[in-house]
Amino acid sequence: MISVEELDQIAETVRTERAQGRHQINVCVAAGCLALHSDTLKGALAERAQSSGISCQVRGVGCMGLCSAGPLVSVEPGAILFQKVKPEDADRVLDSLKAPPAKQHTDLRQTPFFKRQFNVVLENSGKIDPENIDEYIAEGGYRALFHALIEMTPAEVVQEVASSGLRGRGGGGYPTGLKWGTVAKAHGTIKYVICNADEGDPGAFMDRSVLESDPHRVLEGMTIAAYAVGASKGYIYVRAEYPLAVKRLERAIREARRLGFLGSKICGTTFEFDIEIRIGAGAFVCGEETALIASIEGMRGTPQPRPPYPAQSGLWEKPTLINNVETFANVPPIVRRSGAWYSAMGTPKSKGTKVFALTGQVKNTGLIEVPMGVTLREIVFDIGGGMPEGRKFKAVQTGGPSGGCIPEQCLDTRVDYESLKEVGSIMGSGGMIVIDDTSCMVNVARYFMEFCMSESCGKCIPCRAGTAQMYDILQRITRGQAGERDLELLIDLCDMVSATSLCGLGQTAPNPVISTLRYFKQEYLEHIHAKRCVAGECRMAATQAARS
Amino acid sequence: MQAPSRKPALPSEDKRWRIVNGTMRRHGYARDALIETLHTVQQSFGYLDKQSLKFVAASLHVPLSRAYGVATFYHFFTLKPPGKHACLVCLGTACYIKGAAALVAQAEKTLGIECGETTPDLKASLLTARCLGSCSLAPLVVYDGELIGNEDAVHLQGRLEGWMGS
Amino acid sequence: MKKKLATVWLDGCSGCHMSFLDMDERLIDLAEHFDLVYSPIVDQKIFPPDVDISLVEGSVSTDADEHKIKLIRERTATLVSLGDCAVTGNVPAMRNAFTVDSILERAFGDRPVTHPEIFQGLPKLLPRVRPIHEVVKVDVFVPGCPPSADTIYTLLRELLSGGSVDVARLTRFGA
Amino acid sequence: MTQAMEVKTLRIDGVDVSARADQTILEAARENNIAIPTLCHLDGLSDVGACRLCLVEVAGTNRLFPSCVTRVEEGMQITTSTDRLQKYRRMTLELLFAERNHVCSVCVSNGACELQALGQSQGLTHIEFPYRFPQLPVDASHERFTLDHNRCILCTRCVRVCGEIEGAHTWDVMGRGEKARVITDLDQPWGTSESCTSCGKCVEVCPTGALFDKSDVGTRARKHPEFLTYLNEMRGGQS
Repeated sequence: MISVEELDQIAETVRTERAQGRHQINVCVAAGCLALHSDTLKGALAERAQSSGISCQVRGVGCMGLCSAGPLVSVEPGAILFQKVKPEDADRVLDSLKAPPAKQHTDLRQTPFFKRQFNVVLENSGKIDPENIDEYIAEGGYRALFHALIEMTPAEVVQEVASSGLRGRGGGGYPTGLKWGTVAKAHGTIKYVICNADEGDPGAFMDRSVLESDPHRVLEGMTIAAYAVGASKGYIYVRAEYPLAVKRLERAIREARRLGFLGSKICGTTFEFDIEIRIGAGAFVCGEETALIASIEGMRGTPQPRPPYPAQSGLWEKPTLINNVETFANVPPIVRRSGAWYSAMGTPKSKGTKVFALTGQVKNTGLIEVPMGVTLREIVFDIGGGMPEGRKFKAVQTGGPSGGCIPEQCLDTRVDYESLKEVGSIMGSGGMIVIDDTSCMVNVARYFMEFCMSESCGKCIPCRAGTAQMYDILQRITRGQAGERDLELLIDLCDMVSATSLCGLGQTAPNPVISTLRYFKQEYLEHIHAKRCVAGECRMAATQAARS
Repeated sequence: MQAPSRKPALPSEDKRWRIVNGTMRRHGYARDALIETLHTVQQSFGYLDKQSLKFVAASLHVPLSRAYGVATFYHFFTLKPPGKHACLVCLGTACYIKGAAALVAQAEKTLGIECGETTPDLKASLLTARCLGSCSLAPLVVYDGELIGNEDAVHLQGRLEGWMGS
Repeated sequence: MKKKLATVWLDGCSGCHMSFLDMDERLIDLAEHFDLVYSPIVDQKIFPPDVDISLVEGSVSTDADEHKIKLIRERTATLVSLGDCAVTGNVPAMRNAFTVDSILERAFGDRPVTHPEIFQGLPKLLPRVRPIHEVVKVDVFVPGCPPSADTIYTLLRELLSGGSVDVARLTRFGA
Repeated sequence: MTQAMEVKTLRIDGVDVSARADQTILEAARENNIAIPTLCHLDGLSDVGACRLCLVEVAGTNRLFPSCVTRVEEGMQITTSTDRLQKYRRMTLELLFAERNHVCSVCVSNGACELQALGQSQGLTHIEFPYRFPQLPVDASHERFTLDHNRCILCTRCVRVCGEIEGAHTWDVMGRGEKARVITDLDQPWGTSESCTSCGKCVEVCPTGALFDKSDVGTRARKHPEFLTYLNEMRGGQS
């Protein structure tokens, strides 16, 4: 068990080491750069440094954000960032410790990609070694937990989170404080906290990055939540596709237990809480709360009708708090600094910052964090650097299979829950995919419908059979086999499936169709009447008889 | 109330069954350990066959049909033995926008099988993923666990032909 | 003036026509209001223009059926899908889960063909049997296998008087 | 049941009704002779809210509520049959008819099928959606019963009755989405099932001809799910 003084001591030790003037070479070892063999690079750098007698510390750190330029290496002090570094570049990186860096390595952090961002959730990402709890502590980690457990009552913690205006970052945008309050007030002595790390939206990797780059932040957030709602057991439900995140979480949990941040008598109080990891097995629908609970219980991940809500009757029919990774990751800074500090950022209804995975046909792809309220144009054209040479912007897709495609004329839309909904998309978990004029929008709709159809659990009829019919229709349209009647049926199905499906997956499955019909109806009509795909993506079978 | 539970005997001398049993023991043979246990079976044996499903179901007191229902609900589990090599094409949105469909088509052509299948000589399996979360490297293919970003059809074909020739 | 009535037999068992004939003495009543201008039970070989009501039995299974139903649609004011084969595909559509080749092989594969020329000019099976409304627009649907004589009579009387027919009250799939 | 169960008053289709606080909208409606179509619901089994036919409108929200699992609340104003609801119900049924191969004319349950009857009562005369014609097997391996996947609508009544009433849990659902199918044990031929007691409850509760008794072939097989209410009463459960 650890005291505040010892916490200070750990932080001090880390800082002293850093202050000794030794350079630090930080190599990104999050999944993106790791896939480009940054672990080999890290080894090469360490080896070269040793053999040439250069005194420096080579560390693996979490995601630095600009994944398209990976593998990334940063040198501290000096905040110099090297991009696309190969093992044979080791000498060049080490040279920069002696002399100012070569011209081609101008400080990328002064570019719009970094300057336009504001980091809360990602404040430690790319700066600390995710496999070393001391480094998290050195950045002020676990202070919030001490503060909450020793100086605040559970009700005060709920109040602080409520006053921050934080809303669920998994996509729904339900006020986090309200949810916590409901679970806190729910009857029962046994309660659970679940962290939803089943990041299922294709094109989204925010949660993965947070878990891989700063896992303790999530554990701390969950533990504070458990204290606030009165839970003693927590689960993190992680996708099986994220083995590295699982590995780092396992290590983080072990370290947190060792220092008494998990287990019994946390921070010297009577509070008890522990966390278990549950690995998903590949089912998008398990991102839905009740399906996720069924999956933790070892069952098929089929959703249940709500009410009762998990806050009243969730895991094993006990009151259960479910938040996603990014939501929990926001909690420590809110408790540490105050809800008022957090709510000063963002728009009147959407507070704080949001992490996005910016990908697709845009120059700078990677992970970004911006204050709520920036426009999509700023994200795509300033931070993202606009389109690659010769490409023309067509739409930006947000919200994954539950979201929509936002066209050029709506690019000045501000990023907040309500504004994105108004233009026919949703905030979602944070996937943001830029689409250019080589993509057919009907085909994009077909892609998402295929996704929903095969991810439908099959329990309720509208989602199971409705998405299959919608997919068939979209398939006929992209093949030039559809008639006017098909379009009418498609529109009817959009309405019916969203109004009658049992869970969020079905209710939002028509969204990609609805939004592309809203902004790109001409493309649908051209496929149907002229048997023509303006993007040149669809192969038309003109001879097939169309339905009357 | 459950009667004192009898545990079925391990199906064979194979040491891997002890690993499977270890997972179940760690979870106190609770029914909710089904998915965790199936993960262990798949890690140990490469796939879930009927014998292992029967063993796990009996050990955890889960009805056979429920065990089978769970095993087939989740994409991650496979009931067929996998090939010696595995090619996994990511079909996430970013990969799709950047041409993953053409990669799938090339892989299907080269291996002569469809997604989700294994070649008859068990040399290679062709799989797809919903999203691997490395979208900046789109399109993405994983060859036997090795992640290759910005993949193109020519390189993919070469890689797969290498497997089939070996 | 009498209305022009046609009845058509596509891919079906002719049961709907049997049901039509089962109207018995009521046929005489109907004959006062209708001219039967085209039907399997009359001699007319060419589907005439300006037909008021066409009762179509059977599904669209061959290229000839498809050609025929399009012509009938052009020349008919009120097209009635009569019976389950026309409305749902019914029994003829049970082959849709299989390919045409595998069906022909199953039916004729092991028979020696002594006069292959007899196959020439036969209508070609479409890959998929379809209900009529998947090919042309249909005005009234009358499910049933077959729809009863009462149903057909009530329907024709209603159509004659220009009223709308609540078919679901009279019949259902499989009736 | 405790005697002092709270009573709620609400309005269904303009009729003032009262119901116990633990009752569902469906129960309250049926006690007052207000018909709401259902398919996956069956008196005596747990409710899953899956078929969406019993959705009703509640004043004050645009959301639709499955009446089989939604508890009554004080002052609720419920409408069970608007144009919108009727349209959705018809579409739901059409989706079912188009999903698999329902050929009423050759079905053992013709004339005794809940899907067929609902189709008629909801005014269906044809299916707008193209039929999907999947290729599905028939399992006739059991000595007394047959399972025809072509006629299965995945209501899961068989799964529930087998697990909840018979206690065998022979049935479950495998796969997901449009590929989901009911199975016995490890998706093996029914006749080889180790857990099946051949009690026939699944057959009696099946709303279509997907599960039928071989001796009923050629007849219009009536199902008798009423035994459920009786069994539950005798076991001391709620009606």
